[in-house]
Amino acid sequence: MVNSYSTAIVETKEITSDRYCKLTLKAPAASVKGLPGQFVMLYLPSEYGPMLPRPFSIYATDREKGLISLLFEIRGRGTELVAGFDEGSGIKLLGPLGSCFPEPPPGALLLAGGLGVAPLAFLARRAKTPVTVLYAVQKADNLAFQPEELTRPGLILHLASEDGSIGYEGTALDLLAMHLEQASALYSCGPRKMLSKAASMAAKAGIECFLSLEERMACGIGACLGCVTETVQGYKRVCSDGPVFAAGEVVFNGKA
Amino acid sequence: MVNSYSTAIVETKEITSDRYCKLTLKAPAASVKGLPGQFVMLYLPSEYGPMLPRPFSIYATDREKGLISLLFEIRGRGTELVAGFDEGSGIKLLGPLGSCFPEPPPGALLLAGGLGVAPLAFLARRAKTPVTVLYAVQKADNLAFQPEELTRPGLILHLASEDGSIGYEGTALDLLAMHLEQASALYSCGPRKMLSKAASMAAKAGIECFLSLEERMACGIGACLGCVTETVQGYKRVCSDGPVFAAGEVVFNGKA
Amino acid sequence: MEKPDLKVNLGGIALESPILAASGPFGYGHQYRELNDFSQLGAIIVKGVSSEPWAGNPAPRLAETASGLLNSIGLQNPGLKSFLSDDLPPLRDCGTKIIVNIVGRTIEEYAAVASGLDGIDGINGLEVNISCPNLKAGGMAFGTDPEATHKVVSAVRQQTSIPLLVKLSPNVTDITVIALAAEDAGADALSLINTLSGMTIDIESGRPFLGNTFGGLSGPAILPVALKMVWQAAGAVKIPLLGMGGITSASDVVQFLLAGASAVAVGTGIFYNPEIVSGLKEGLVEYMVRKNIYRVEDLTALAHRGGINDEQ
Amino acid sequence: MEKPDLKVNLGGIALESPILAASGPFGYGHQYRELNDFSQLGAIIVKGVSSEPWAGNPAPRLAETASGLLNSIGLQNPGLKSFLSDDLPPLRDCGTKIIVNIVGRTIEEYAAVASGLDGIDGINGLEVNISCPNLKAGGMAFGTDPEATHKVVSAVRQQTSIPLLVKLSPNVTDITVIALAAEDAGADALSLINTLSGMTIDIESGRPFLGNTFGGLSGPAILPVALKMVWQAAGAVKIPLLGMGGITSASDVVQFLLAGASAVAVGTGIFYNPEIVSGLKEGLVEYMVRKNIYRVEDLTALAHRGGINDEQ
Ligand SMILES: Cc1cc2nc3c(=O)[nH]c(=O)nc-3n(C[C@H](O)[C@H](O)[C@H](O)COP(=O)(O)OP(=O)(O)OC[C@H]3O[C@@H](n4cnc5c(N)ncnc54)[C@H](O)[C@@H]3O)c2cc1C
Ligand SMILES: Cc1cc2nc3c(=O)[nH]c(=O)nc-3n(C[C@H](O)[C@H](O)[C@H](O)COP(=O)(O)OP(=O)(O)OC[C@H]3O[C@@H](n4cnc5c(N)ncnc54)[C@H](O)[C@@H]3O)c2cc1C
Ligand SMILES: Cc1cc2nc3c(=O)[nH]c(=O)nc-3n(C[C@H](O)[C@H](O)[C@H](O)COP(=O)(O)O)c2cc1C
Ligand SMILES: Cc1cc2nc3c(=O)[nH]c(=O)nc-3n(C[C@H](O)[C@H](O)[C@H](O)COP(=O)(O)O)c2cc1C
Ligand code: FES
Ligand code: FES
Repeated sequence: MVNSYSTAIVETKEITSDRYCKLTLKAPAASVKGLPGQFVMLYLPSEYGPMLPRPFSIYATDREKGLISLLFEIRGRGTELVAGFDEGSGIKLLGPLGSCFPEPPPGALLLAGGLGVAPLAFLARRAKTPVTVLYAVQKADNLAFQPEELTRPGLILHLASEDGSIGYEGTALDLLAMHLEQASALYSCGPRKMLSKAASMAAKAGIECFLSLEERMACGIGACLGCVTETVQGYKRVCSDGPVFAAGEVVFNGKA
Repeated sequence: MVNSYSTAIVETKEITSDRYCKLTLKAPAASVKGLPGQFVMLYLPSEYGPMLPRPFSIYATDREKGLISLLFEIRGRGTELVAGFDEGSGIKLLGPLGSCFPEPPPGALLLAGGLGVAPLAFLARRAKTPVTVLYAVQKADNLAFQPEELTRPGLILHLASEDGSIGYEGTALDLLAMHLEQASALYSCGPRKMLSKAASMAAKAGIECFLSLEERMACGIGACLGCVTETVQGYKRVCSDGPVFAAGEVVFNGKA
Repeated sequence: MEKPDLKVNLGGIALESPILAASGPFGYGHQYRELNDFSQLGAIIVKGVSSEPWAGNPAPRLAETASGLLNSIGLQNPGLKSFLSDDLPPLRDCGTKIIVNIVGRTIEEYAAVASGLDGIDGINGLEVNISCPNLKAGGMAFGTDPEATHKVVSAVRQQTSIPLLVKLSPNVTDITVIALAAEDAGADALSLINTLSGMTIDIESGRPFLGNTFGGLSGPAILPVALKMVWQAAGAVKIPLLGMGGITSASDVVQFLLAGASAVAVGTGIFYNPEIVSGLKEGLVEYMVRKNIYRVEDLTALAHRGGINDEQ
Repeated sequence: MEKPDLKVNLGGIALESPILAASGPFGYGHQYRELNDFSQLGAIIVKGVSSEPWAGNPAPRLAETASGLLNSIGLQNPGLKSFLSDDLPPLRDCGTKIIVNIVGRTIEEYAAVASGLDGIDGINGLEVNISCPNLKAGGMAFGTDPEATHKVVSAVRQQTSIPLLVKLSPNVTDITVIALAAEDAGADALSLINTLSGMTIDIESGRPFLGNTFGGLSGPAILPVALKMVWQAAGAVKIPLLGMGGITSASDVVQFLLAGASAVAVGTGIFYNPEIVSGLKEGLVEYMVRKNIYRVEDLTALAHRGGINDEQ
């Protein structure tokens, strides 16, 4: 696969509650080729000083208009700068990169902790079968998008919040426990600790499980060996062997 | 003197020929206290990565409105970022700093090479006596302001350009040679090599001469000893012993 | 809520705060007093003082690099006598402890400054600078050799009973060897790091940019190197460490403490923000409260002891 | 107008361009071939290869710092056999010279890789990495001691007649001592610098961030240090130098040449801009034309010879 490095144009930008940014970019190649679970690298212009590119999962695409959307939390210098781009400005983009989720079987559960919802929302929209999305946040304010944004026939969305301010009062894992019995498979993205526990729950339930992992990245294309995660076959690159891994492959090692 | 560090607000910004920027800042303390020859340090926000503050001479003040104007060339990362500030945004400023020109005697010559014109234009406007400004650039495009901007009764402005595209065809030193005979004193700012030659011409003509020097700065207030220039009394700080020095003090050492 | 206790004892110097002003950037303190409340500082370490006046290096002496600063001041200073008569008196009442950075070209010169400062009112500590990269003789030449380190520190130790910090150079193969030599020779604490030796070239003239060709690199660029050396020294010596190199935020301060420093100093950071001192202190307090750690001493070297366990 | 001649001879390797890909960031080249025209490169230096496969260090392996990057990859690599069968063949026709970076934990391991690569078609040079800071044994342990340097380089030299570059560590008191040892043991050229040893601490967990505690610092932050070491080595040895450390612009390239490098390599810079290679070359040509210097060789070490005289 040829990696495409090009200039994407900021089409629209929405910032909610000062913390979340939904960025829609004109990036025809990425929009046509991008699959759920894949990500792109955004490059910060050198006027801000040398900075590594930042990886973001594809949250949505509009293949007809050649658009991709990213949904991210503003956490540090990189995301602040990205969120500061004006509509109409250009930003260098590499991608789509990495592996994608396999097509979910009917009745699959998609479990999202926090911003892990981005690739799963994309998967839920694209999937051809009925799926259930479980999206857990700390409190209602932390919802990164309006639930109405994520609808299609056959898609069920359950929310949870730790303080009960929206949806079920509890954690992502509580929500999972409630729905696991009926599930045909589990697809998950979120904090590593959550993934580790979700993976063992899926294993106990005897269903297939796929996880999307995160690691610090430099090249994003499998060259530098910087983004590895431990697997049963040794270290694998999250950027090019992943980010989506079969849960059975991943060695969690008690490390969160 | 108490150094004042405060937030200045960008009042207006004009960028001419992509290379020069005139920035007017709301900075009441600096505007009231600032004297010709003094400068301010502008601090770049940390979102751009750590960067030393940049020194700029005061080009004009409006004491009633509490404004100061700076006139600078966009040369590198710092001046690019400063020129990128939107009107209404805040920028940290330290100053006014450094020494000022003494009041020029009637018939003084103010010799400016390139952007060295900034402090001299301020001096020419403030001076209470007739003075002649000699302003030399490489070509007409390099004029950092419209000659009309620099008028007051008793102020004469002569322009020169190396390619003859505006004013007299020649260098700053050619212009100086033409006017030196009638001069009562010389005040100059510009490239070091020009200053060195202008100083010897003034010495030969037997007139007083004051020079405004530039050096890389870090603190801007005389603490770090980073900005020294060689003088007959040893190394002196350009930021706090200068930037204005009596020409006789400065050791040029053949270094330009 | 408990109020964090910021007091630390740095080799016999009792400090009200673990955040100090590093030697050099603050000069002798005068200029920055107007911009900072010095009583927020644990101490100010004044610029290097030699027995006789030093002229320093030719201009230019400063060059900005990526997230860093090269300087080749060359320890320009008015000499001991003038320091005592002109610079020290106004500092005495600025509300913070005073540590004097001392330099020399020979062991005798170091000893002379130390003896000249011994017993002087208001001086709470000496910092023996054996690590300045901007000198032809002395300075770093001592700090890169364990035997020379031992000799110079012993000589200074004999001249004074004031608490002695020894300031180490990062331009060495193994910082622990030098750290141990300084400890053995009687240092009460170690300061690290001084600047990394570096240079920059002006591609227009094709010549080294700095008048002195080489300069010392400071600022955020060197923080990872400084932090590692503090970590290593903490594992090697028993005396307390004053960590520095590139500090510009409270999070940087915390990193140095976790790595093994008892206190930290900020140098180049003051150039980026002339009011940095109080912000660092506030940020440290905020962190300590958030992490339920109420004594700075408990932060020191915590990263060697398994880190913070704040899981519910 | 004359066209600048970019050809250089690097210790017996004839290069079409003085800009190379540094060992590591480019891996074995595959991924970046799609983004760069490798024929623009003087050579690609592939990631370290050991005689047996190496697993590398635990995650996380990367941390961004101010204008720098800490990495603790730990030389993960598939080993000599797999390199020869899988990685080398596709590289052979990518239009540039190939230099293989070799690593070992013992002298025997270095010798084994060298002998395994000797006489293999398409390999134009070996770069002996005695400077990786991410290994417990071997790596930097060799590169910080002149005798060990001499031994390992001699051992490799005996195994092969391919041009040998020796890659030096900046984590030493005096780079010239190591440079001279490598030259004396038969190196045809020297590569410098490898990464500076450093670390970063996660203040939330209170523990070192990298899985391996320490990492190697690269990127623009280290450029002034790298440049100085190239300058010093240029004054000490007669063999040509390959300069690297923080290059991201043509002006950086020029600085290294002026300081004494015959050619340069770009590493971390590729992360900031995956198409950096061609821009650097264009910028260098532009500079040479502007300065009326038509052979790269004439730029090398020019700063030692009084700089550029282009006054009218
Ligand atoms: C494959 C992949 C896909 C991602 N997709 C998304 C997404 O869709 N939405 C989203 O909000 N974020 C996503 N991330 C995380 C995102 O890349 C980081 O939040 C971002 O790089 C932070 O940059 P910064 O400069 O703002 O923060 P920094 O200043 O670099 O760091 C700020 C904080 O974020 C943490 N952080 C930084 N980088 C990472 C990382 N790679 N993984 C985890 N924590 C990190 C740091 O520990 C620190 O606490 C993804 C990461 C990967 C690897
Ligand atoms: C007291 C004082 C007053 C000044 N007043 C003015 C003014 O009124 N108008 C104006 O245009 N400039 C003025 N300057 C110069 C101005 O400060 C620099 O142009 C500016 O700092 C460059 O910043 P930069 O980040 O854009 O450039 P950099 O990226 O730092 O450098 C770009 C180029 O500018 C040169 N340069 C950088 N700093 C200086 C410096 N301090 N002196 C000389 N050359 C430098 C560099 O060699 C390089 O070629 C003054 C400097 C001083 C010391
Ligand atoms: C302009 C300047 C002058 C310095 N002068 C001295 C000095 O006189 N004595 C000394 O021991 N260190 C001196 N240093 C080194 C600093 O004290 C400090 O060790 C180093 O800069 C690293 O810290 P920083 O990155 O916070 O600046 C100087 C540093 C700078 C930037
Ligand atoms: C991710 C990464 C991996 C590296 N791997 C190697 C290696 O395998 N062998 C080696 O000799 N140097 C390795 N290096 C060091 C670089 O080749 C180079 O010497 C150093 O990074 C400085 O140059 P730079 O700042 O341009 O990256 C690596 C550097 C990085 C950043
Ligand atoms: S980021 Fe380089 S291999 Fe994954
Ligand atoms: S800039 Fe610090 S003394 Fe002048």
